[in-house]
Amino acid sequence: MTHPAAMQADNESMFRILHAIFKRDLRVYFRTRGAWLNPLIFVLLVITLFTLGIGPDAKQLASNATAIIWVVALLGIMLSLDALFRSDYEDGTLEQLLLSPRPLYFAIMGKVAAHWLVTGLPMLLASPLFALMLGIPISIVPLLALGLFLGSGILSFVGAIGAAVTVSLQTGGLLIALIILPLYVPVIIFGAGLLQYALEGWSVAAPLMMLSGLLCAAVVLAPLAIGAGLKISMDS
Amino acid sequence: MANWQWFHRLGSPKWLLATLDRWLPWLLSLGLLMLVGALAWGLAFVPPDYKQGNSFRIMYIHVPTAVVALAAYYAMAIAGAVAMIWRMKVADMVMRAIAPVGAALTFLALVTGAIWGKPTWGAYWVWQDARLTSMLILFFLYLGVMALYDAYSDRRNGNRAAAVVALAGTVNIPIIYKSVDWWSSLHQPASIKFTEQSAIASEMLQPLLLAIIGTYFVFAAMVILQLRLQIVLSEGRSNWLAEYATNKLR
Amino acid sequence: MEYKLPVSSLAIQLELNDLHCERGERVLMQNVNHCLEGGQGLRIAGANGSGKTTLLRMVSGLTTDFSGDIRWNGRSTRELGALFRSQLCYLGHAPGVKAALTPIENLQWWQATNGSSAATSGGVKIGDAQQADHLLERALATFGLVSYSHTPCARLSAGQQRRVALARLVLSQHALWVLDEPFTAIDQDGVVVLEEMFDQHLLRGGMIVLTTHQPLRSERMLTLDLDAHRAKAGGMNGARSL
Amino acid sequence: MYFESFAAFWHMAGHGSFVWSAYGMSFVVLGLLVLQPLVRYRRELGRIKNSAVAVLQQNATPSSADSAQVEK
Repeated sequence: MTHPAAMQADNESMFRILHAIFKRDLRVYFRTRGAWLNPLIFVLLVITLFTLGIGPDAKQLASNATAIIWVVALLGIMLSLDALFRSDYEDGTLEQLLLSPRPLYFAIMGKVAAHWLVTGLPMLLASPLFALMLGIPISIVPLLALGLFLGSGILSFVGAIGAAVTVSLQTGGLLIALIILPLYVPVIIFGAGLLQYALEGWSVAAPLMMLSGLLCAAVVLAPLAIGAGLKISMDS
Repeated sequence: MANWQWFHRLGSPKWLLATLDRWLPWLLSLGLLMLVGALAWGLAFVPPDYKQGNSFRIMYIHVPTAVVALAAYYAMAIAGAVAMIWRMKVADMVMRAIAPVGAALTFLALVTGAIWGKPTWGAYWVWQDARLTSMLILFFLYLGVMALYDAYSDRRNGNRAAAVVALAGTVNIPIIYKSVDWWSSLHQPASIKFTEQSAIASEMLQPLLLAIIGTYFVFAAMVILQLRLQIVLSEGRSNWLAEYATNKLR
Repeated sequence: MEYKLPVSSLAIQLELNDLHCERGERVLMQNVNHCLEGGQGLRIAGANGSGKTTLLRMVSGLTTDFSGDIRWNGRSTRELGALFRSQLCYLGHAPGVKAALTPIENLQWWQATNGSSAATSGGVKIGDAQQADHLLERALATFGLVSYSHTPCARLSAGQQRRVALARLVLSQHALWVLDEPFTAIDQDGVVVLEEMFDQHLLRGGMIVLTTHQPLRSERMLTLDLDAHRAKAGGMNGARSL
Repeated sequence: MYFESFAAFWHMAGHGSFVWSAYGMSFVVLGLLVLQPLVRYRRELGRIKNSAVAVLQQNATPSSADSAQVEK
């Protein structure tokens, strides 16, 4: 068991499973277009609805833009999370994952990282469009994009905890929201704060560092909770 | 190695139920005595605050409920961790017993805070107060955990799933509190708080401390009440419980 | 089977000790005891709802809500954890096949996540790309999937998807196969292939635990009837005494 | 006692309605927290007792030896 060769294999197997799951999920996402396109369409749609509700006044739109962008992005990612483990649960691949001799922690990391990539990256790319729709000055767009990318990572990793504990339940979607939205409070505060600081012309170091710190913590800690949640969901 | 027997005995619901029955009346009466005493002291004997007048007396119920509600969430998460690490059935039940009590205390802290806000700020709800806002989020955290309990048809798995969420919430709570603090200072540099540290005179503080301790005792008694119910619900078919029930309801 | 090594040079043993499992208000099974040696198969029999699937999930470690213990070579499977799982190949009700991926991709990711690593395959490098490819081809050929190997599984029939799942057994170096209704949706030819594989696996000293309604020809298959381990009907907990 | 009269205590210089509603609310909620689990607990115990008695009677009918043991 503690044979040197076995130890070496353990180190390899962490990355082997992370890589295998990451690659597999990216493949699946790219073959099912909805996975990465639907959250983006959702965000654009809801931003449009907000504008219709607030009115065409550019000033008023801009003053609400930070909140709108972040709440909408958060909802879009949260809704996409319901499917994160559900298809694996239904087709039996989740069972295989839990029965793998290689560390579940890294499998989950690969899985959520793939989800982050396919939801966070389109948001990053579409951020100029968001800025255009809501009257945010173009000079702020790089910060908006960076903030959305970091933030969507936190949202994916933390939200996956909710997806993991509800995957075996019929009433998944709304329940995930009840469990996860309170945990999203820091993300929306620092994410919207980042934009607000940038708009005021203040140094954005503080909110940017907080977002990065939260992302690191989420990437390291969330897979533990997700793994525990998945094992419970499987145990029936 | 001193004496781990009590820890292992905790795993036995039968022993626990008997012990809880013994402790309950003492905890409940002691807690109520302290709480009623402290509240009477605070209501009738302490002079009014020079700025807020008599409305500050709401503090004696608001602050203890807020303090214990937060502590209760941590207690719930610790019980959840114990349940997960040592696979202890009783810890699951403790966790589930704390949730409704903690949620109710959070609700009370919110309501009394809102009532206190009216004479102090002229509005029932002011978002600038970071602590009330955090309290609201804590309330949502409790509701999320309880919603998860209810969603699972299997008691044991529901408890375990809720433990995971409670632990995640515990890690998050300090971050939430700090971020809400940061947020309120961003929007309102001159923060308004119910109680400035220096403004509390010691004669106002003494009944408050007593009220907090009393609330902890009452909280413990309420958790025991819920815990007894949880034990009876989940051990429904065991022989010792049937014996216990026949003795109890003679 | 030139790519298959002996499952284990050591004798393997699976013990079920005093298993007792309740679901809700109902005792699903009690006093389940059995000991299985390498080269033996165990077929779990019983009426619908007698807990066959639950028992398989208990053995695999997916279900933990039961009392009693399951031992692998004398050590509890719970304690062994990953060491036990590295010996285990499980096939459940759901095939564990991603519909968006082709059979070959499905087998590849499974080999990467659940397949044996270099350390557990007795020094032979399965990671060796050429040999791995060879093994994959063999797996696909065994179950007649070669012409579909680049078609997404979503376009395959239920039986073909089951065949993709079963093709893992060819890749598997695991000593213990736990199979829940492996013959479901499999045609007559498939049944023959599968039974042949079972025989080979048992001959090499492997172990199989399965549920099926299919009559099995191997004389190495023992039977555990769960109907005999059900709680007596009526009363709470069978017999209650104060 | 800080207040001069009971009426002054009740009135609290105009803040009475806030203070008393906060306290009233609190005691209602705390009271419910004590009563609700207590009532449910008694009810569950009663249910368990009844079903245990039913099983005893079922077991007691076939032979008198069993019932003698049960009474002890």
